[in-house]
Amino acid sequence: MDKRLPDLASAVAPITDGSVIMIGGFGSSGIPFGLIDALLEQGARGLTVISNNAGAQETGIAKLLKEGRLAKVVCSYPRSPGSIWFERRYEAGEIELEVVPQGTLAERIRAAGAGIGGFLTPTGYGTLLAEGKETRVIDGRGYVMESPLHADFALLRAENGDKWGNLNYHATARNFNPVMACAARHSIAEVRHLSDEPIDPERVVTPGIFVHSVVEYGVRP
Amino acid sequence: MDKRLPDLASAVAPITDGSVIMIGGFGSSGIPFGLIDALLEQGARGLTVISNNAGAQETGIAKLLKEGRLAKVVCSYPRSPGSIWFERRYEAGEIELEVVPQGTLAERIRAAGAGIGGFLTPTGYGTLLAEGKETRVIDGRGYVMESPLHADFALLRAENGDKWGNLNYHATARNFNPVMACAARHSIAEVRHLSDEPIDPERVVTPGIFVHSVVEYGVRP
Amino acid sequence: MRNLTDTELAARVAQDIPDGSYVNLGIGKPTHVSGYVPEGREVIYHAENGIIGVGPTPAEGEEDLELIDASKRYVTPAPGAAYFEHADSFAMMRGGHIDIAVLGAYQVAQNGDIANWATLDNTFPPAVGGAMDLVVGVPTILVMMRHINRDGSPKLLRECTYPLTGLGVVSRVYTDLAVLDITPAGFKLVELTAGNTLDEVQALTEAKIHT
Amino acid sequence: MRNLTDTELAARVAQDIPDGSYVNLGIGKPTHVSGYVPEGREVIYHAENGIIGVGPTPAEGEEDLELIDASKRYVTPAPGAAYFEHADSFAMMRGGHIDIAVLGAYQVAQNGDIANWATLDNTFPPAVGGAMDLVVGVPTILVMMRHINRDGSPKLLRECTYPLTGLGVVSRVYTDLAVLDITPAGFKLVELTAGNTLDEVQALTEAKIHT
Repeated sequence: MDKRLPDLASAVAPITDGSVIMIGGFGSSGIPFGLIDALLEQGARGLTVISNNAGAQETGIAKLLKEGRLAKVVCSYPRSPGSIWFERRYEAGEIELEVVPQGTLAERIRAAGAGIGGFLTPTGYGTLLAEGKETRVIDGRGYVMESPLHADFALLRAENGDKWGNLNYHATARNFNPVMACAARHSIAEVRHLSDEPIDPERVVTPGIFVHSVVEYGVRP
Repeated sequence: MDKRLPDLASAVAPITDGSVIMIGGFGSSGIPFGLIDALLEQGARGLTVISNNAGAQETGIAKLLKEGRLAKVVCSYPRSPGSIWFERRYEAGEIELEVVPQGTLAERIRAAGAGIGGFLTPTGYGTLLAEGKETRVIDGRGYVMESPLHADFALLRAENGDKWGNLNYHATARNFNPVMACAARHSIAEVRHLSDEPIDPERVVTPGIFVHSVVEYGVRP
Repeated sequence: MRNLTDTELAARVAQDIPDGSYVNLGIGKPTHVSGYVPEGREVIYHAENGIIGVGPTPAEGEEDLELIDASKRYVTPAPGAAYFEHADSFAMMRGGHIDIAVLGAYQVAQNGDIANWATLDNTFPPAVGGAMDLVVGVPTILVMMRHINRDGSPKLLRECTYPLTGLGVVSRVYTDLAVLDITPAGFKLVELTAGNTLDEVQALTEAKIHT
Repeated sequence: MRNLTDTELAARVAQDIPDGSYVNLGIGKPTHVSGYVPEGREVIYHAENGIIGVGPTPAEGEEDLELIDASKRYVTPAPGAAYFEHADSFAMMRGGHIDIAVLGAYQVAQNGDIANWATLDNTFPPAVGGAMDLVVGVPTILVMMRHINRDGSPKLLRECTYPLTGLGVVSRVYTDLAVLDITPAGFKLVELTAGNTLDEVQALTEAKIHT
């Protein structure tokens, strides 16, 4: 078993027009910048991106927005300082936006990876973001029923990877990467160090069973 | 902040009659034998124990059963080779038993720790263990609604601990310990090594926020 | 009228953070509270992006570009820190493990409702982040904000007019003019910024202030 | 009648485990399958108690008492192994990430129903373990068992009479007498143990065997 690929282009080659793609990262930390650039080069369009943010300035997801590759974004915080391309596409009505509270976003992604068909969360109960959703009150506390969020692909950023696809992360670059790895049909990781030796089993954060290909990309932003 | 306690007896002192107690472990691995012995000594009775197994021979939970301290067990696999004290109490009608599929047990415990009010799992749909439970069919797949499982106390076994209550584990002794740590009002860990130095933040498995006291118990079974 | 500066307000909130507590500081002004917690108290700060035990800002040139807090500021790990992923981070928040959250707000109502994520301006794309998870999960929600808007309109209301973040969740509000608890009866005065009178503050508050 | 021994049966199942697959072996006889997978195939074994990449049994005296599989046997980590906790382990199972599970069974019905956790004997305390999670989560469920009970009664049935573990989940059944697929039409013969005839095997099978 060897999940290593020689370059970013091979890693993103399976992505097709209209794919649903999870992209790890929070702020500028843990974003797979190399894979996003390769995806831009690859040319797929009409994509749905599930990610915490929608990019800033001309980096990461902002590039995909600038080039008009996205049909929809599912985010908790699309509007950040410098998220000019998101704002431009949104104001022009060129992209669909689904805003999800951050914890619900993480939990919906986890549910997809864990085979859970739905869950009751207190988050958002009684607010605009629960409108049209099933709710119930248990022991005096209100809950909203939320559904799993699946994806065709996940683009991940990790610190170390091995040929079995095992991954671990650096500091707060972990964020959404592990949970997204489990929720996509095909998960692709760019890693800072790709080793011939296996990662110590105690230090694996994302077991290789969740990862379909690994490619080395040494740059740390 | 210093969550270290000098001995097992101090650690289990807050447990009262009728408490609901989660106990980590699977088979003979990751069981907090020291804390269980201390609990036996401490004398609390009428306890509900939530654990994967119900003890074997004269060790661990089997001792609590032998001494008549338990009113109820919630387990996925109470009957193991040598689970004589469980079988004896069960046959005599002296304890209540709730059998939960193992993954549902882990997920119900996780839900309690994560503030989730309930979840839909395909596990057990159409079987005896779903009788009387709410079910629904989504995209042709059947699901059972399961509720969170809370506890007053959790007794945990870890490899390393520090004064902030951070923990990590050894090999398959991890099992139910991390998820139980999050679901109890008061979690108590016995650790093989208790250090003055903090555990490397990358190697923490259970952050100290989930752990209320830590006590050194050097024996590895 | 005497208005606390942002720095004075952060210092005032910091007085109420007890030793040994686990605290989440919202983005923006609340992040400054940690700088003013009195000496001798050990407070452990959680950032939603996967660290508990947020330490001081690194020295210039020593920043780790992949070690940030929820405001995207560079941070360091404090002793006893831990890293974890997002689903676990929000389990920590929603599951009631964090003791206190300090948040900014557009509006707070006398029943403890809070609005801090969206206005009525529909041309502005919405962004909610982690605020809705914090307010349902953390037992003590402290709000720090200006008492009134720039245009003079009140932010302490009988009912919020902006979309809600959470219902009946706020414990206490710290403004430049006063500190107020949320009680079953509504806003209750804890203290006035020295030099202000209740009448002056009431005049800038839509809801009734009880004493 | 020619009956495969337990060893021969494990070896037969092992032939059908492809290179590169992630496999969970149920407790009891299925655990022996890993010893017979043909040379040159890398198969990664998952144990529900928190390890993926289960390696061989350790040499005597080198056992790690806290490194066991779901059958509570001492194991070693294979290269590329990882440890994790129980909620994650069952996410792996229930979430469809494992390719194949090999399970024992009391009964299998022609529609793929399986009963392997409880009998009709109510004096015997029930114990379900992880079987219900495996059968709903793993896309390919292989059952290995004796074709008939010790008393001669059939285990391959029109309908299960024992409490079910899962509904319509079994892909293929390997017995000492034959290998049978579950198809929309019911049991379909894949092969007979050399020396047996279809008539002989059908006579020991309650449900119809299609060819």
